[in-house]
Amino acid sequence: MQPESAGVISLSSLGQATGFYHLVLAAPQIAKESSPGQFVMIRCADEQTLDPLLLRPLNIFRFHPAEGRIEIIFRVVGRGTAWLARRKPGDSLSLLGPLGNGFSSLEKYRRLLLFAGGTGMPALFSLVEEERKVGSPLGSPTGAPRGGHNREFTLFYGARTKDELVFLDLWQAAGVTVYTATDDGSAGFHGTVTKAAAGFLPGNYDFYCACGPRPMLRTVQEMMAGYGIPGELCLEEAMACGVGACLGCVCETVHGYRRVCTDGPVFPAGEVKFS
Amino acid sequence: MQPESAGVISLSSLGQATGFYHLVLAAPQIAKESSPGQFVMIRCADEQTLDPLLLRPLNIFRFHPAEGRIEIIFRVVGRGTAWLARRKPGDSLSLLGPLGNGFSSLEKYRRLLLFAGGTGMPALFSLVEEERKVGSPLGSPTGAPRGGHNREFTLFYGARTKDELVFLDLWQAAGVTVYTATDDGSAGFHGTVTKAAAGFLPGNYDFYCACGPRPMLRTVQEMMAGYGIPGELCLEEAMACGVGACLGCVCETVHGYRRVCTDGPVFPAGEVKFS
Amino acid sequence: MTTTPSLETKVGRVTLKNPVLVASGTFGFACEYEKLFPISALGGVMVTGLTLEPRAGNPPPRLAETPAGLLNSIGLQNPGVHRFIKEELPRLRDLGTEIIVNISGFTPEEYGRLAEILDKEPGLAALEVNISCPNVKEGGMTFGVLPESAAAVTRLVRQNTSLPLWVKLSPNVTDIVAIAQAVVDAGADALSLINTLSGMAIDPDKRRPVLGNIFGGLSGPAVKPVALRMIWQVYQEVPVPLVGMGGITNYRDALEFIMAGTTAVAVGTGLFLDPLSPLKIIEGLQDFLAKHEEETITNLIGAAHNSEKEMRGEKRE
Amino acid sequence: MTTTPSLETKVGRVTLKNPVLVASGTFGFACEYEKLFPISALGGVMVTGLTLEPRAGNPPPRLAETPAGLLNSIGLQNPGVHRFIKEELPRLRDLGTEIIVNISGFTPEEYGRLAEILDKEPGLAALEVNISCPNVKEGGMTFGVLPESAAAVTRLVRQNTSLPLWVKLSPNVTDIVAIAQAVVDAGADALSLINTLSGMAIDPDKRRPVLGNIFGGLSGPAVKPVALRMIWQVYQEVPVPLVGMGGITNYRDALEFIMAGTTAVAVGTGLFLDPLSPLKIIEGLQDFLAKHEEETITNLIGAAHNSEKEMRGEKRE
Ligand SMILES: Cc1cc2nc3c(=O)[nH]c(=O)nc-3n(C[C@H](O)[C@H](O)[C@H](O)COP(=O)(O)OP(=O)(O)OC[C@H]3O[C@@H](n4cnc5c(N)ncnc54)[C@H](O)[C@@H]3O)c2cc1C
Ligand SMILES: Cc1cc2nc3c(=O)[nH]c(=O)nc-3n(C[C@H](O)[C@H](O)[C@H](O)COP(=O)(O)OP(=O)(O)OC[C@H]3O[C@@H](n4cnc5c(N)ncnc54)[C@H](O)[C@@H]3O)c2cc1C
Ligand SMILES: Cc1cc2nc3c(=O)[nH]c(=O)nc-3n(C[C@H](O)[C@H](O)[C@H](O)COP(=O)(O)O)c2cc1C
Ligand SMILES: Cc1cc2nc3c(=O)[nH]c(=O)nc-3n(C[C@H](O)[C@H](O)[C@H](O)COP(=O)(O)O)c2cc1C
Ligand code: FES
Ligand code: FES
Repeated sequence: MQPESAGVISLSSLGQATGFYHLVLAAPQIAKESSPGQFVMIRCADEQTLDPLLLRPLNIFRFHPAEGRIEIIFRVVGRGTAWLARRKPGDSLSLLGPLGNGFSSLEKYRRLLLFAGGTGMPALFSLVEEERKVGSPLGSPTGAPRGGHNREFTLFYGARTKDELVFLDLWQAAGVTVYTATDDGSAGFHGTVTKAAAGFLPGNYDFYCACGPRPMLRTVQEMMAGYGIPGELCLEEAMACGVGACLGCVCETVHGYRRVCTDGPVFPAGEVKFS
Repeated sequence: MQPESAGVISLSSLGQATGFYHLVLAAPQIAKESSPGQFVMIRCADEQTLDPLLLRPLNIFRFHPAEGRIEIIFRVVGRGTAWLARRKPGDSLSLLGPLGNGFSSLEKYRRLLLFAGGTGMPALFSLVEEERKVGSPLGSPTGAPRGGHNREFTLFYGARTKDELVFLDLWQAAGVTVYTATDDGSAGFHGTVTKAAAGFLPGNYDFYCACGPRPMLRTVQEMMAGYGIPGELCLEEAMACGVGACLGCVCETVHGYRRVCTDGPVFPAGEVKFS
Repeated sequence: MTTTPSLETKVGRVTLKNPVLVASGTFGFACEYEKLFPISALGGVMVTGLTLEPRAGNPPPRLAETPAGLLNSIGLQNPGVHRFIKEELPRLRDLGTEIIVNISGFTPEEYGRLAEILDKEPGLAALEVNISCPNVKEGGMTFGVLPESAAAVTRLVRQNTSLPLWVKLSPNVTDIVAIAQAVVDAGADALSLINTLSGMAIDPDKRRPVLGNIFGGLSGPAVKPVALRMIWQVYQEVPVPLVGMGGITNYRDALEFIMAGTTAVAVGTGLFLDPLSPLKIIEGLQDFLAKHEEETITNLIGAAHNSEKEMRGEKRE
Repeated sequence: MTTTPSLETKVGRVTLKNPVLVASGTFGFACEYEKLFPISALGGVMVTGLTLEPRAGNPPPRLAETPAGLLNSIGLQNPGVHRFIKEELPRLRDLGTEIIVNISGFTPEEYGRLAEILDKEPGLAALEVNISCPNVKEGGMTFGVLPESAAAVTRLVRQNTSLPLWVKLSPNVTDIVAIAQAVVDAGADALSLINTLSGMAIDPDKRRPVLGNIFGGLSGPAVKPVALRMIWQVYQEVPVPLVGMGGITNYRDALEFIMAGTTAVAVGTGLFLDPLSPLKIIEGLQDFLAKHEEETITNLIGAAHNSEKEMRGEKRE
């Protein structure tokens, strides 16, 4: 974890209507240290302006230690992300990372269920890609899974509309069985990911990982608890320091308030309390 | 006077070391209404940021009603001007203008003395160019003066160093006799414009106009008062509204506090009190 | 919903066509902005602070930009109430919007006298009593920082006019609710808040204060959280209409104030970022109401307090 | 000038290698930032506010970004003084910088007890007494807003320790000088100012306050003008060293505070923009001194007051 000045390698819109962007950065140190489920904080403002003040936390979608690159998917929701969407290749950004406590090792599990909602997708992809990387020299999941393990992943991926279901090809290339759901029914199941998943459950799953909006996580948590399947949730909370110092980003857990930025963002599902 | 969204036509550095830039804007309404000595206010910050908060006042260097363009020369001194220097052709800027009370008519005078210091030059050039435009269809001062009048201008132009003496060719093209002075002696007289001018005075001058830093204006005012030559001073003061409403930009005059933005920025030299 | 939502709002006896005013001291006597947009589109104009006698104001520099804020030390430069009545008021009456006259005095009697003089003038919607002036009798602390002096000023003004009284509170106090309660008890019909926070800036190169007057009043987006907190507190304890200001630059800011409890809002420093911002705010409020199928802006006044009541289990039936 | 300028400064009995500290509550117990830079480069560390018993803090959300500012409602989450001493203090002692322990209580006795406990611990440079806590006995108003309660707390702490006492003042008061004077009379060796301004934010879409606790403390660049004004006023009236904080993000901000009268400064919210900012500030101060041929930073303390004296004709001989 350190501050790193990162160069923008590419920035592309994933469809005007979606507000989603795909950002590729040269950040060798961060790329080297990253693990799935970690995030970076990016200063999304001109150097000399004091507004917006805080760095923006964004999950690491992919990290490539050999190439010294990381990739991010973000959606424009406010002025920070709008500023970020205006960057150009060659611009440099102030980053802090990698931050947080990512997903724990999947070693013990064979059949995994993933729940992704909107911009919660990137964190889960990093998990799968890292898994599939093992044994692959380049690490890009092209073609069938080449990982040393024969873990099976099933993804339930929800978004508001078809166009917001991004990088489905990468998921497929990683050998993940993907079920989609959209709020407007424009692709896959018409409804929430949890409703979409309900038909397939309990299935034969050992573990699950979920990342997405709070209401989704809460429903997933409830549902999976009902089936007795353990899992992990990747949370979001407004952040200031990102390193565990300010105690601003806490969420409620069975152990009391815990810091999303350092104790999380990934927590054992059973520990998180949604109030 | 109105808000106008202006397109950047070109922005060029006038020498890295100087921090001076030349900005050409498409601003048809402002170009149409401008008169010499007026200024615009430009929002020098991303649309969604609130810092820096205020618009930046900048003098109009040249205005071209027929082409719908205005030109500005500015120096990077802080974050607003630094932001402005990063604009690209095609960007659009929020302007308010033209503002202020420019130079009064020169009709009565034949031999004029001009004193420009640093970024005070643009305001004076607009005055000369407007004068020279009369009778010229395009209004660009190419070659000898083509104005209907045979007014004579002598300019004393001071800067910190040679490279900051910008657009001397335009002045010469406008048929102005130019004497330069630099603080470091790298061009022209080694010292201030006022000291440079002292050798030529009182001369046969009817009137003078001066624009530049406060200490320069004060010395010019004193010196010219000594010779009994009347003139006008173009002032700067921190501004908020730019339209005369907030009373924030006042300077001291023999008539009490007057607003630089609307009562000025050009004042009869005899009225200004430097404390 | 088929009818267009209504922006009309009532600050006590004063009906405003919409809740967006412009704040005293930032809009002059309206003539400057007349060239930029139709003033009649505004809910009202709070004119620059007037005193009994003309005042030259403070020495320049009078402005300092701060992070997302502005310090000013204008010092109440104004032509005095008499010239105002002669030279400005006739024009103001014809603007087609409500005119609220902001008054300041250096003794309670001056406030009273100003009220008496303005009471005779037709066409005023209300007096806004600026109690952030230094109390020269009591050694310079402003009237607005002690409940007793704030009430004394209000009482004297009340005795001298039947015009609606909006007392404008200073935020530079330990207990805003105590002051608010005191001036309401003394006859205020409504409260304006907040005036500027006392602040300063230093120029490290010159090694001296930026402002000629050393101290100035901080306004603009920087102070918005403080304004909202004070409005929230006063709304909970003091049952009069509130007019909110302090850092409003867009319709979402205006909504924050209204939901915190104000019946109307005023844009001050926001004008300097964008002189058309009051019009854009009016438009933004209109669109927000339409989008959320609210019939009237008055439904939103204090709306953010409901969630608190709900959290405390005091759900409204 | 050939020698490098000195940044050493003395807050009363406490010698700091340079005047740049980190503010309480923003730096945890230093372990988080240890990975990012050598803590020993700092003038000192003000550790997160401690209470007698462990505290869970306020419900989330605890943060809201505001224009150039930050609202927080952490609510003093901390492990309590005993666990601090056992688990954190040994490591802190070895950081190679001055450790200032920030303490908070809900009764004057709690403050006294904290002082008594910490007095026995070696390796502390000073206690910073945070009097911005709600006074539970007196109905929730914070100790820091009334001279009497502020003095009472200070006196009890003074009686229980011989450590240097820095009392940290709340800016949410009418008369900061009165509070400053009261705590100095009660035994404070130095004053820290300012703590956060009370504020709030509302989410207009959700129609409710952003913070779980409704109110929060405003920090960051937005509050800098208020901090400077209070420091200026206290410096003029109360003859003790001041430690300044409130919106410092770069060396020029630090210079503003020092020239307004502080002997040292602390960076809080500025860390969140750039965790290395304290180091950059130290460097910037060093360069400024060199450029202006000042031998020591202490020459600049209160320097901006000289211009005022000059303006008043009180030129120093
Ligand atoms: C650990 C973590 C990982 C994240 N990963 C991603 C990611 O991979 N891709 C992505 O698009 N987004 C991600 N987010 C959310 C992202 O941080 C916010 O969308 C961003 O900070 C908004 O900044 P803004 O200036 O554009 O919006 P603002 O103008 O600040 O706010 C716009 C809206 O977003 C909300 N918001 C602001 N900050 C946050 C925040 N920190 N978390 C959640 N909501 C916020 C506000 O309440 C407001 O409604 C992540 C957040 C966290 C905490
Ligand atoms: C009527 C008028 C016409 C002007 N015309 C020109 C011009 O043609 N070309 C040009 O380069 N500059 C001109 N200026 C000065 C220009 O406005 C400032 O340089 C600019 O506002 C600085 O903004 P900034 O954000 O870059 O600097 P800031 O970060 O705001 O400040 C940097 C430094 O500039 C000083 N400063 C800030 N605002 C002003 C101001 N309004 N006036 C004077 N000093 C200021 C500050 O005190 C500080 O020392 C003019 C100013 C006025 C009032
Ligand atoms: C330049 C300026 C002048 C002001 N003059 C007055 C005044 O004369 N009377 C008054 O009551 N308030 C005055 N104010 C305070 C504003 O009316 C308003 O209360 C304050 O600025 C907060 O709102 P804002 O952040 O939208 O500007 C002035 C503010 C500014 C910026
Ligand atoms: C997240 C956060 C937590 C804080 N916790 C404390 C605290 O425990 N004790 C205290 O005295 N001040 C606390 N403060 C106040 C800071 O120490 C500092 O006084 C204030 O933030 C102003 O400085 P700044 O603008 O540099 O942050 C806290 C501030 C923040 C932002
Ligand atoms: S953001 Fe500061 S502790 Fe998590
Ligand atoms: S800048 Fe407002 S009156 Fe001149």
